[in-house]
Amino acid sequence: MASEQDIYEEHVLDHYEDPYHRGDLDHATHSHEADNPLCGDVIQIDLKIGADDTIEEAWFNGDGCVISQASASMLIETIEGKTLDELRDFSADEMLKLFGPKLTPNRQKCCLLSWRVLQSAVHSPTNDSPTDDDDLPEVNFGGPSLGEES
Amino acid sequence: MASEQDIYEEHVLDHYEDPYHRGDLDHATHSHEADNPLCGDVIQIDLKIGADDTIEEAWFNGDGCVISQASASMLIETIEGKTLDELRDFSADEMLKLFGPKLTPNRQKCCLLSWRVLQSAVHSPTNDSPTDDDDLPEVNFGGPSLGEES
Amino acid sequence: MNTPSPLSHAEVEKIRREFPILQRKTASGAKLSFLDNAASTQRPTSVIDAMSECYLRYYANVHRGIHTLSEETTAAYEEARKTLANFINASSVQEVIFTAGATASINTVARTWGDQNLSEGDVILTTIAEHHANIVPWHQLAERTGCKVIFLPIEDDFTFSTDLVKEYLERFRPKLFAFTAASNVLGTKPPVARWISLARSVDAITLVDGSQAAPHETLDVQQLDADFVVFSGHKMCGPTGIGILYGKQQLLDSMPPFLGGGGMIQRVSVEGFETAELPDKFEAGTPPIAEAIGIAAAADYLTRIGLDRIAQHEHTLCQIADSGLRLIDDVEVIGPHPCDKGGIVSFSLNSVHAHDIAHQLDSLGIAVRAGHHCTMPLHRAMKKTSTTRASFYLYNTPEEAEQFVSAIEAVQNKFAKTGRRRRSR
Amino acid sequence: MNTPSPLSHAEVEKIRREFPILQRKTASGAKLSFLDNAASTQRPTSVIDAMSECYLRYYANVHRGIHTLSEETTAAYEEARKTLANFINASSVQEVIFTAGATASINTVARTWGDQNLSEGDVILTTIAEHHANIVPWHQLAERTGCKVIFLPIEDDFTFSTDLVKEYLERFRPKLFAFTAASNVLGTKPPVARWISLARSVDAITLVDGSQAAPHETLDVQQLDADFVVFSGHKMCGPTGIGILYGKQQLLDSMPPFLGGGGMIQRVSVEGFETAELPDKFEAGTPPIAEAIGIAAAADYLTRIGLDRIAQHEHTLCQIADSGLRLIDDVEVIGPHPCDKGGIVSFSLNSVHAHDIAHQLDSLGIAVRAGHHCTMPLHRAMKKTSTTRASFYLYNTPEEAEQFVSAIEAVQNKFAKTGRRRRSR
Ligand SMILES: Cc1ncc(COP(=O)(O)O)c(C=O)c1O
Ligand SMILES: Cc1ncc(COP(=O)(O)O)c(C=O)c1O
Repeated sequence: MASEQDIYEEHVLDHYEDPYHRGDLDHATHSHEADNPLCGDVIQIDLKIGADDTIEEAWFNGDGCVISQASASMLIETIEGKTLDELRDFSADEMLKLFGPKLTPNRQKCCLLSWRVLQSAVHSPTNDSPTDDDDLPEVNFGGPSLGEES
Repeated sequence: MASEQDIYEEHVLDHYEDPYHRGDLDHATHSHEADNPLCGDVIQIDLKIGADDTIEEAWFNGDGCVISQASASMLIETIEGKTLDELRDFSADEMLKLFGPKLTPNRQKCCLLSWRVLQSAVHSPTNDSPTDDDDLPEVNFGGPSLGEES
Repeated sequence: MNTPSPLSHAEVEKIRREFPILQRKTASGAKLSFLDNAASTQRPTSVIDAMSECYLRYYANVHRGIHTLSEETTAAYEEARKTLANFINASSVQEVIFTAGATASINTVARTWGDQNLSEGDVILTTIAEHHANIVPWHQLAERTGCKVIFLPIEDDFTFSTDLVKEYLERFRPKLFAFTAASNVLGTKPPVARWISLARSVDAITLVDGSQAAPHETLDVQQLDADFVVFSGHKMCGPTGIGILYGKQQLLDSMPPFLGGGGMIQRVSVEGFETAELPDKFEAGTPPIAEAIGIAAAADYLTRIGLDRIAQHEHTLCQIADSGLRLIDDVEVIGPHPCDKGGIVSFSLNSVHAHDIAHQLDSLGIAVRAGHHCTMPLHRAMKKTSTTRASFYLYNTPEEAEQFVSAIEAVQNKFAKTGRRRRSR
Repeated sequence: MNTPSPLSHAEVEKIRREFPILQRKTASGAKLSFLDNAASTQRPTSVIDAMSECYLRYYANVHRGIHTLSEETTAAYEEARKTLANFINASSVQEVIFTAGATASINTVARTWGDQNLSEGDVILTTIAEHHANIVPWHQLAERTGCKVIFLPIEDDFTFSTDLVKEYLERFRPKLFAFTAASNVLGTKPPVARWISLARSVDAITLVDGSQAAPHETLDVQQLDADFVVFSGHKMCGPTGIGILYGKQQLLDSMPPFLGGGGMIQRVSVEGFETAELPDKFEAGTPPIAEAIGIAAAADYLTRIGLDRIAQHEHTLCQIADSGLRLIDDVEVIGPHPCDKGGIVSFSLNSVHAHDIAHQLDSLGIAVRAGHHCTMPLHRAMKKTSTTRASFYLYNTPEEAEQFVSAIEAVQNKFAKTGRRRRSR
């Protein structure tokens, strides 16, 4: 039932140690931060969304386990250049596929944190955001629920 | 664990069909009625307690299973002529012994109903009672508790 | 609907072999005939083994344990939830809450939805035939909130009048209509879907006590459109210590949590707490893990045989017992004719107390219940202090039903007055 | 007190054979080392068999069933209560209530004694190191009644100051002092009897969360003079789905009932109900029958080996693990030195997140817990979001404790920064 694969494969550790666009984005148009209180993982995502509804630039900041941080790096790297429509179609399953190694339900929660933050970020304009863009398409939001450990 | 003896032995059925002093006692000095709501067994006991603290006469009335009614008959037959001191020493175990066949805890409750009513009756003077007698000795009161069926 | 194929003699024999306890003898040495299934059923080895397996092979506490055993147990526990969701056709696994039993489930609703929504003068409608589990929590709620509990009476033929249900719903405008899908004494089965739709038309929330229904028929919660449904594991070939609370997601979401503790929170601080999402919200503390796996094995077992076939089998046995009893002088059958009820036959003898009947039947190997069966208001309404109940299940046989009827005649003889005289010892 | 004789190597090997699950391997193929006992323990075959026996040989519903199986089950169920009463030296079996678990036990007290006795401005004193099960029910009670929950802080050395307890008791005059007999994270064990007597001197009622103590040491309720004690079966080699609520008879008698339903009543009518006597009053519905028999088998098992010897064994393993960890750079042990704690070692690594530690240990066969262990307020007070916890029990070995320490070094190496560069796929 549990995975017998090493989830900490080279590619994952690479992203953990040398993340893509880790840091703040000046003049982000959209931004969101959330945590998973049950693990203590935190992710913040800053976006610059262009007039044509394209992600021009994306950065993240965060703290937490290898899975949460490496997956955030992979996500950020992937979404740049994508349109909001493309993002809407990016499901939890695709996020898990992007990450790579098969995760048990508990660790999927770690992996999906950045994906959830992203869903909220595109709906969270900053002060630097042009104000006309917020009739965005509903982004689907699902995946496993967060349970507490004993 | 359960008894393999026939609890409805001849002696029990005799008391059931031909009870001792079943009926009301005119001019009872003491009287009490109680039921076991969980079975529907009811027993009333009337006593005439003499000036020397002796049970001069005892009668019962009731409704219920063979065990509750036969055991009441046996109890009433036994206590006549006894003093209150002797009654106080008459324990639940002795009541069960008086009854005879070994009972499971559930049926013990049926058997002990009249015994409990008796404990209360000696503390329940009627209008016909001389009023000076109620610093009676505490009568011990115990036995299994009454549970409900499922 | 197609008539289900009946359980054959060979099938019943095969089923009986899956319940080793049925081979035993009672204290008197007689062969066991277990007719006390409405109180609690027996369970097949597949259910017992599923729980032992869990303990022997992969047990650890569930929920976010990051190690093999915990992940396997969590998967099995959540799989069990899925099995139960399918068993009652819930639209989402989040609507299936594991509790300690049907009683715990009803109390959960009373203390959450009830405390939140009822107040002085509000009405809860229920029936006079309910089990105490579906009465006492509402009495307690009435004590806390000042609401009132109204009891629908039973007709002389031991059925309910749906016209009267309608009248009561319109007259009392209850906030809640809580009723049993099958009486544990009479066997009476009201038209659940119809009652729910009547309740809906006066905006009453419905709670269906499925304790005596879930073991014997498909309770399709979506088809019934029930708001809450409760039942217990131990009455459906499952273990003790577990029950189900089904609730519509929207309702469950709107309710405050009940028990507080680990698992049901999202965040706790010295100031307060935030509640977790469904279903965790209503599952505080270490849940009944092995028991959830056990009730799922039971649901699988019943489904494999087919609930409709089980019901038909019980119905056959019930008819034998019921019609046999009605032929005996002095027997009063308490309940509708078998075509209107499940596998339950309650009765009383004018001349013999229920406890004596049960005791004497036991000496013949037959296990039945005697008493008020946790339905005192019903018994009082029927002017009875107690009744005797035989209740059938998939592993009972026509021979057992026949033997039961003859045994009642033997009991009558045993206690017949014969002009005995008391002799002092 | 005499020093108990330690568990010999041969004895531990014999014990291990009684727990078949210990022979298995984890997902990675490694041999299992189960160090997650504070979350839930494993159980010996004697406990699993006691429950299977019940289902296979004599099961029926308890309470006033007048037939062989019901009488046998009732006797076994009440015998189990007697075993548990002896286990904690209760003065009467009526003081031992079977519940669904420690969490259910605490909630029972909160919703009965709590609702009855607390009101606006009253204080409940507890500690910052409590499990959510001993916090959330009091937060909920505060919401209902307006009372306040005050948290006793922990000292820098992860112990409690009894002087501060005294000061808090005198300053806040709490109606209730609810505290754990052993922290499930720190392993810290306060002087329970002393705290109870201090509480008594300001007329505070005491509730002792014995979840982490009952499995490892004798909780003599009379000697401690505790008002309430709670614990769970699954943490002491017993089954899931059961716990104990001990209460002093006089207190339990004075409290209103909690859950309503069958078994807890003396009489029910359409107007209301009368409550049954103890212990039935607090056991509504069909109780966890097989589970009660299981927890009694567990208590028997632990008593046979000797709780004091078990505690000593754990202590030995804890010392190995604790002192080993303290030698590793970058490891921070969260908890007092082993002489002041039970068999629990929690820690954190500055450079590796608890989930990654647990995950990597699992691949080496070692099961530990990672997270906040249902103690968020404690973690916040310690400025940690999560920790990793190894917890030992009678079947663990010194070799496992040593292997655990080396494994932590391996984990550090695994996640050490090595100047990796991300390559796009
Ligand atoms: C100290 C403490 N109290 C209470 C509990 C709750 O026990 P349960 O989950 O069995 O109800 C636990 C276990 O998680 C615990 O460690
Ligand atoms: C109709 C009905 N409702 C509720 C219950 C209570 O179920 P439990 O005792 O399993 O909580 C029962 C069983 O006794 C029942 O027959």
